Amino acid sequence: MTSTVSSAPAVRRGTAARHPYLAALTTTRARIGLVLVGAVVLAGLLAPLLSSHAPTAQSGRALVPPGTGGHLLGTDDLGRDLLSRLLYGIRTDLEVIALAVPIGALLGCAFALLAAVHPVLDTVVQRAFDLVLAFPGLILALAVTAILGPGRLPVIVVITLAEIPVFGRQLRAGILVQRERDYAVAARVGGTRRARLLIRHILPNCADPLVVQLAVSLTVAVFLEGAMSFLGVGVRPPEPTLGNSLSQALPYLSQAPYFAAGPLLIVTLLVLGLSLLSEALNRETRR
Amino acid sequence: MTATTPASLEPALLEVRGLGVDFTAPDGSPVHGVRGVDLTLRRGETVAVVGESGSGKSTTALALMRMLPGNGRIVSGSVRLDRTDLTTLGEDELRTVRGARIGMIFQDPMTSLNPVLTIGRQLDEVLRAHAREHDAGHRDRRARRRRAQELLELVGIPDPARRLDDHPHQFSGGQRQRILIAMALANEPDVLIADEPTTALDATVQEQILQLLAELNEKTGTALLLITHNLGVVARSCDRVLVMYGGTVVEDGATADVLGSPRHPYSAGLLAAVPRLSSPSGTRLYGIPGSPPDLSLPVVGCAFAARCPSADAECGTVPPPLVADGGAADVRRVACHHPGGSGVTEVPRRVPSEVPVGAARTDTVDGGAPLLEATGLRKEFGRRARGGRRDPLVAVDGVDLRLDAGETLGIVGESGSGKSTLARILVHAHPADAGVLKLRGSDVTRPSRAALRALRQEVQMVFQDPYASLNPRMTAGRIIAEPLLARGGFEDRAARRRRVGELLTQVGLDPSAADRRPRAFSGGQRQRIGIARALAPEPSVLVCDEPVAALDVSVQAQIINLLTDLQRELGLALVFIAHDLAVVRQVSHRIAVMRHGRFVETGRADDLCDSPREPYTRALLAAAPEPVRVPAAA
Amino acid sequence: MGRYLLKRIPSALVVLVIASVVVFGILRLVPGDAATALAGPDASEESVAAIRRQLGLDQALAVQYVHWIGDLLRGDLGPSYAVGGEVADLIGEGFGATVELTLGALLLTIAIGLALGVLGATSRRRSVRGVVQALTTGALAVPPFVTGVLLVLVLAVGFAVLPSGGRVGLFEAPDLELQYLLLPALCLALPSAAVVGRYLKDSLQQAFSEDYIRTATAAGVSRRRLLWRHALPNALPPVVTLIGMQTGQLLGGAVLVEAIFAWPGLGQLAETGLTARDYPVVQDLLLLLVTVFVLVQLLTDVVHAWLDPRIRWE
Amino acid sequence: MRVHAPPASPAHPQLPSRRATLRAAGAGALALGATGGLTACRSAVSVAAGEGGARRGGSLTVGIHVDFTPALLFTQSDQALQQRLIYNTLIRYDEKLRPQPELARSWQYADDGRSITLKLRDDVTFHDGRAFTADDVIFAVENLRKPERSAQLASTARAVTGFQKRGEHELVLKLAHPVANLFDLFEFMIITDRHTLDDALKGRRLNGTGPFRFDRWRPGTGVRLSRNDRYWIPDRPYLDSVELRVYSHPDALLSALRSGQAQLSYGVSGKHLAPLKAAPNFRIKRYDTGSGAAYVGASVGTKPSDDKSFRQAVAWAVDRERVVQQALGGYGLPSAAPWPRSSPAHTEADRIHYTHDPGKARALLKSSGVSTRTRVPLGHPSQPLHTAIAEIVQYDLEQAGIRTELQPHDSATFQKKLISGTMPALWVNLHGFAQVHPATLAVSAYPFNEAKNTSGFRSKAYTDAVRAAWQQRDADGPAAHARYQRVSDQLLEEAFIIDLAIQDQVEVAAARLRGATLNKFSYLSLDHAYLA
Repeated sequence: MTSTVSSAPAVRRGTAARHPYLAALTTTRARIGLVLVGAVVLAGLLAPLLSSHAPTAQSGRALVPPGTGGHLLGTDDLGRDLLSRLLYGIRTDLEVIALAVPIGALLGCAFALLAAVHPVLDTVVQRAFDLVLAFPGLILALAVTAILGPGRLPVIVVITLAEIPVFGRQLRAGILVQRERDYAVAARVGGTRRARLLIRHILPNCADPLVVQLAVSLTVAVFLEGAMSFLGVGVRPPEPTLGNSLSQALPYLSQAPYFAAGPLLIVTLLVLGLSLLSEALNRETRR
Repeated sequence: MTATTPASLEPALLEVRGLGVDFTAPDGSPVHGVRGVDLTLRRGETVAVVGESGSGKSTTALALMRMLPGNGRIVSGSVRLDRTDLTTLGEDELRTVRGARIGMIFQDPMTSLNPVLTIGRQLDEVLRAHAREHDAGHRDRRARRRRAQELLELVGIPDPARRLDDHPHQFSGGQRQRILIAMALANEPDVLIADEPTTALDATVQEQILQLLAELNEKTGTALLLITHNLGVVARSCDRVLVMYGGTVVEDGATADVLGSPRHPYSAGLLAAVPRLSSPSGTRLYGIPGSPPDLSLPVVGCAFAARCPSADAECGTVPPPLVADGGAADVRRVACHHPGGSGVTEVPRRVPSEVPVGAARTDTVDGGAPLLEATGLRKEFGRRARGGRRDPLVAVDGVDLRLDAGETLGIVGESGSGKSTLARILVHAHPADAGVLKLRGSDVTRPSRAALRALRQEVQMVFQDPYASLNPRMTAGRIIAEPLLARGGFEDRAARRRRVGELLTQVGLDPSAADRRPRAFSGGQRQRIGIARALAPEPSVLVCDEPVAALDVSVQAQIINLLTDLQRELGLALVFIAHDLAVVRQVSHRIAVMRHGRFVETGRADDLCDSPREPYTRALLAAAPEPVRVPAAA
Repeated sequence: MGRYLLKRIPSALVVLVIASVVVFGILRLVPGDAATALAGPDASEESVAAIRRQLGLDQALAVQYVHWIGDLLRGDLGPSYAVGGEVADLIGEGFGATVELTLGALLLTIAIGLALGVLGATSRRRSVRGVVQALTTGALAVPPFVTGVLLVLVLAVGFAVLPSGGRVGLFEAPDLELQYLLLPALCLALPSAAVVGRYLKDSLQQAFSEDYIRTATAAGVSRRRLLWRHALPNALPPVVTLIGMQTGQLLGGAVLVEAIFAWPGLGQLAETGLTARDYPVVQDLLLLLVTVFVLVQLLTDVVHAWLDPRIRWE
Repeated sequence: MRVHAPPASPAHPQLPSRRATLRAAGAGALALGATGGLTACRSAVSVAAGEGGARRGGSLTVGIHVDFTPALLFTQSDQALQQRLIYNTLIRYDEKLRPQPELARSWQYADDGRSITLKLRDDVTFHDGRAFTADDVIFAVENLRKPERSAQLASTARAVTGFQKRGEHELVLKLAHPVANLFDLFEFMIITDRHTLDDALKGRRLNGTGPFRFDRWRPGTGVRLSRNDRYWIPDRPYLDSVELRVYSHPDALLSALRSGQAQLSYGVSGKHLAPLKAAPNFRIKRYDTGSGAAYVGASVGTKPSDDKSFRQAVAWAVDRERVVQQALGGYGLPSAAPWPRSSPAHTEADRIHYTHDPGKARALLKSSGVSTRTRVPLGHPSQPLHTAIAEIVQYDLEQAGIRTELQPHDSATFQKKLISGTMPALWVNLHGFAQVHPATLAVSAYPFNEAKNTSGFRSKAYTDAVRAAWQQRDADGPAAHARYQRVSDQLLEEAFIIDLAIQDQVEVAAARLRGATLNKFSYLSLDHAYLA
């Protein structure tokens, strides 16, 4: 072998070798996003430490402005401490969303993988996705809540249902493209079995848009929770959520604007942070 | 070869001096794409810029038009067109130059036309863009349409009046390149820059396009700057040639001189690396060792020093200037401390003795049952034509082939001939619709799961595109280990790792490469990984689908040599598929010429090339451009 | 084109048939039925039973389903249980309003999305791109029900330039109707517009990096024409698909916006119908919405094919 | 048509000029930017505000939070404003529940209480021109007796056993027994055209004798009515047209009022009233008849609410004042008894029979020995008001040592549980029918029904008390009051329905609207209403 190149492969310097997600997370955009999301998540996690009142304790002094009587953000119309409700609300939202969106994503991906197995299954799965997409989300939310009764479960079910076709379709499209790629054919020719090919070879290559979608879906979930609370079918009272805090505050918007300010700010920051993250990921993975 | 006119007599139309282009890498560091390039183009002249990928030739072309991508900028030098410095023009003035004074055509005709606009619209857009500068009324839509029609006629599109209303996808690749040429010529520019205009095209079409360019050059007097990596194309059509390497011009002179007696070791090596159609089967190719320089690193000394056989200490520290080398000052320049001293012209052209068919393996079945045998293979793809009628595309249409152990069968064909589909049928990536495929005499056309697994051990494949065929998310080691896992017997991690290391060494890579992902490797290195993967199950048949088509000439030789070496060492039977007859001849024992899904001619490699029977084979042979007419001119 | 459509119709029909079963099933799963809802809080069980008999709810589910589908196929939507009146009238009334709202929102989505996308992708000024970015993110970050309430507070209550809610009917007073429509449509459109804008921006940037743009630039085509005549036609087809999907979102989101702006559309009807367990109303309405969604998808495909000549031929 | 109308809405003529300018500027900018070419057209804002002024004429928009539901035409539903606009009733109660003539000119209750003779007006015609006769009354009563009409006063209507016509305009109703709340029926029962009943139930054509003709019902939008020129009260009504317009979301209703789009509403919740209180161009009027009462119900068949002490502990534990202030926005009356101040059964002693006394509640719990280990389910409808009350109740009970778990249900599900008697141990809801004759509550409001109620409570003492109050003709004498007291005593002692607060009926009206009144069943009367 005369002309071998055993050394000095043309390794590109510096960042090139890093994983694109890591690279994405070091951009300014993503850092701001991380800080925003991190701060909100932390506030939720540390709710018991940060708040001096129980979120459901009613002091008897309704709608006091911020700073009075040990209520840093004031109280709501039933005399509950707004700061505690806000912090615990974040917690509830996070719990619901952190459960629902990944479940939706996983189920969606599972269906998409199923669809990749056989054309008949593909048709079935596709029609099922169409069906879920065709149902107007909030009407679905009303129906699901009517069936299951108000509480966390219907919120989780609705978010999950809404996310399944979103992820499923995206992954299905990705698989269709990726499995015709040379590397997939190569793996097949190399003897890799179908399941392994799908999961170990193709899936990682379809992951980029899914990761971006995950961030987008989290924001959608925040809204969905809020919208359901607004329509009165959200999480069970007296448990606070960002959505029901907001809709509870809306009648007092002109009378006690501080009531709505907290949840609105948090929702905005959370969504802003997540969109910044998704954009950063999107940019980096498209390179 | 037209003699070059003395420079003093005619003023330069386009004069580039000391052009430097920097790019900003994603991490913010500068990459010097082009450094100190000088180039002169006179009216009516045809000049070639030759180099491999990363040499800076395309960057130079784009910089002339100030069309560098967002992260690139001109950092030094000037580009004068009739004494106007283009590097200082404003965006609007520049627009009056683009298309009107300088036209440009690009490498890939498939993507360079706007897919959603009709050809007529696109020509109209181009004419309209400069309607104001033309006194003749291109302002009138009907006048423009007439002109568009003329242009299509000029570049040889039949029935131009009707075809103006067609969309790009309704044209073949060659036709699209003609249309692009028509667009570039629409406003009668003085200079036409053609950036790899024929690279994406088949040899026969390439021939037509080159002819067209030559004709137009003659007819319209447009100066042509031809950017290419193909020395054959240069030899065929250019007055002068610049050889670029690592962002600089390393040699510059009349085509006949440079190709006839290259003075720079790189030019010489490049020339030597080009497979010659005239070389008989079994000729070993010369490859320049190593890979092109990393432009993001500062270049100290000669960029080629690391790969140069005659480099010394000076080459590693002092950059050689581009200076006149002998003869007339303006005609021939070389940037080398030791011009002409490389010794590559005396490349050992070893002609190994023919490998007797079936003799490479001792375990060949007696009675001459071939290793792989196919009869009447057929493959259709469902396709819906206009109006929804079913119109299946027959990709492979009754192919018979046999392959003996240790033998190399070359398959040559142009794009769309069905050769890649055939390759995929042979490795069972696609099932055949009809026909019989036998391995060692047993029918494997429709294998059971178990049989298929056994088959995967026997028949492996090397893919064309070293970028697409490696999973970007896996390390080289995992990619190579994947068939080992599938095969079984390597459940032990350490054993697997050892075997991967062996395979990497076998294909000429360091075992440490196993931990890196594909994007850390160059094209040639990736192809080596691909070969290692194919070797992992210890196959007896290796199907190589255009294994070198995506590689630079100098690297191409390395890979081909690797394949032939491996074949000899392991006694592999090879199916070598390519569009380049010259390459195929040198590696193959037998050659099959494929067209429209059928084998039109099959025969011993040398016989087929020296005395083709079929007209199509002859056309293919005629279309392959040779870099130098007389190979032994040096 | 006809064949292209024909090919898609069977699968659309399948979706509709399954949808009808699902719709029917979902409603029967909901606890409480039309009779109890209709009888009121102080009704006796005798009243409930009488009403149940009157409505035919004492029949087997399969019978009820067959009756429903049979009537539907004959074009007879029948009377509403609880809301009163004929279902056809109810839905007709609400459908017009919802379609008007959705179309208004769609137009705004397209207009705003186009503006955001084009400016974001092509403006050479950093500040403009920054503003576009901020607007896009902002529109996505504020929940629509808050946007709605704020819009009303500022523009209807504070400055009293636009009505706070309600509707007069497009054909009765088109000039007034537009003023009624503006706020709800805007509120509904903003998030979608941001999504479309962002996607279009990416799509345009992608188009601008394509070879054919390089070809046109090299031919001296001006920036403006590059954008409108070359890049945009290529960037649009995927955006059209997205807008098709967004139309579904708009229809769904209308429920919320209709509540905020007292817009008498299907969302309100659905909510009332569901609360009252008015099966015919909710069933027909959901099926209608599914049909609309399916049709919009078909339409999207057609527009996509029309914009992208390659599809028609392959 | 005004050109470039700066929408200086006539609803706010006294606005300072700076603000007006600002608004005009805002309007201009917005109209230019948003409605484009339509800037020269009418403004929806100023038109909706109406043209005020004269006593006669004008058009009124009433904001309603629940759409007109034709199927519920004969039931007491959440939204009954249109009843007395399109139709008439036989009588009309005054403030003290004394019947006043409407379609019935006069009446004669037989001494034995077994019949009543009605003399009807002979100058009344339906909107389609047909004359009103005794047959229309007979039809109305018979119609209400049908179970599918689900009329709350069906039991009263069923007490009418026969009819005897004396000419076209005199009618004798035979009664099974003396009926104390007979005039509730006459107040409640609208006289509809018997020939167009089906159309009425479908909301297509509502033919009555009332001051306004039915023009059109647009589902989701509301009902449009126009002046009945042949109304039997001469020169009435003043208004040319009335529109009942649906704003189902409370914020939307509030916005409509504040922006002058609607001039009258009875559907604004106490919480939402705060921004209107300060507005000078609105008048807020409270009717002490109440519009319903918030209560905690207890299932006597379920642990731990089977224990009377537990139920009484609940009654002591809840801070009724806080319910009024925080859930009702201050518009209500804390009361342990169901009766509003206007009711003959109302006494101050009953009202404060239970007050907020957690200590007493704890003591009761302790003495009863009821286990408070487990969480007690507390059902409630998922509407915001009910939820807020439930949250307050939950918190207060917890202070008294009763831990509860809220179980929200959407209203249809809740109603099903209510009727079928499958409520959890405790629930929160609102009830009506305390504003009229006290007997009506016990015979017509399901929670209080002596024969069968949600709580599953039955006792002879209660049944006797109720029957005694109902089956007599005296409604307001001292004997009657004593009988009412018996009912109240039973209710307070047994505490299966624990009343918390009477919710005020609140009227929000533009200052220039005069003369709108409600009857006891929340039928709006605009006979004498006008826009100043």
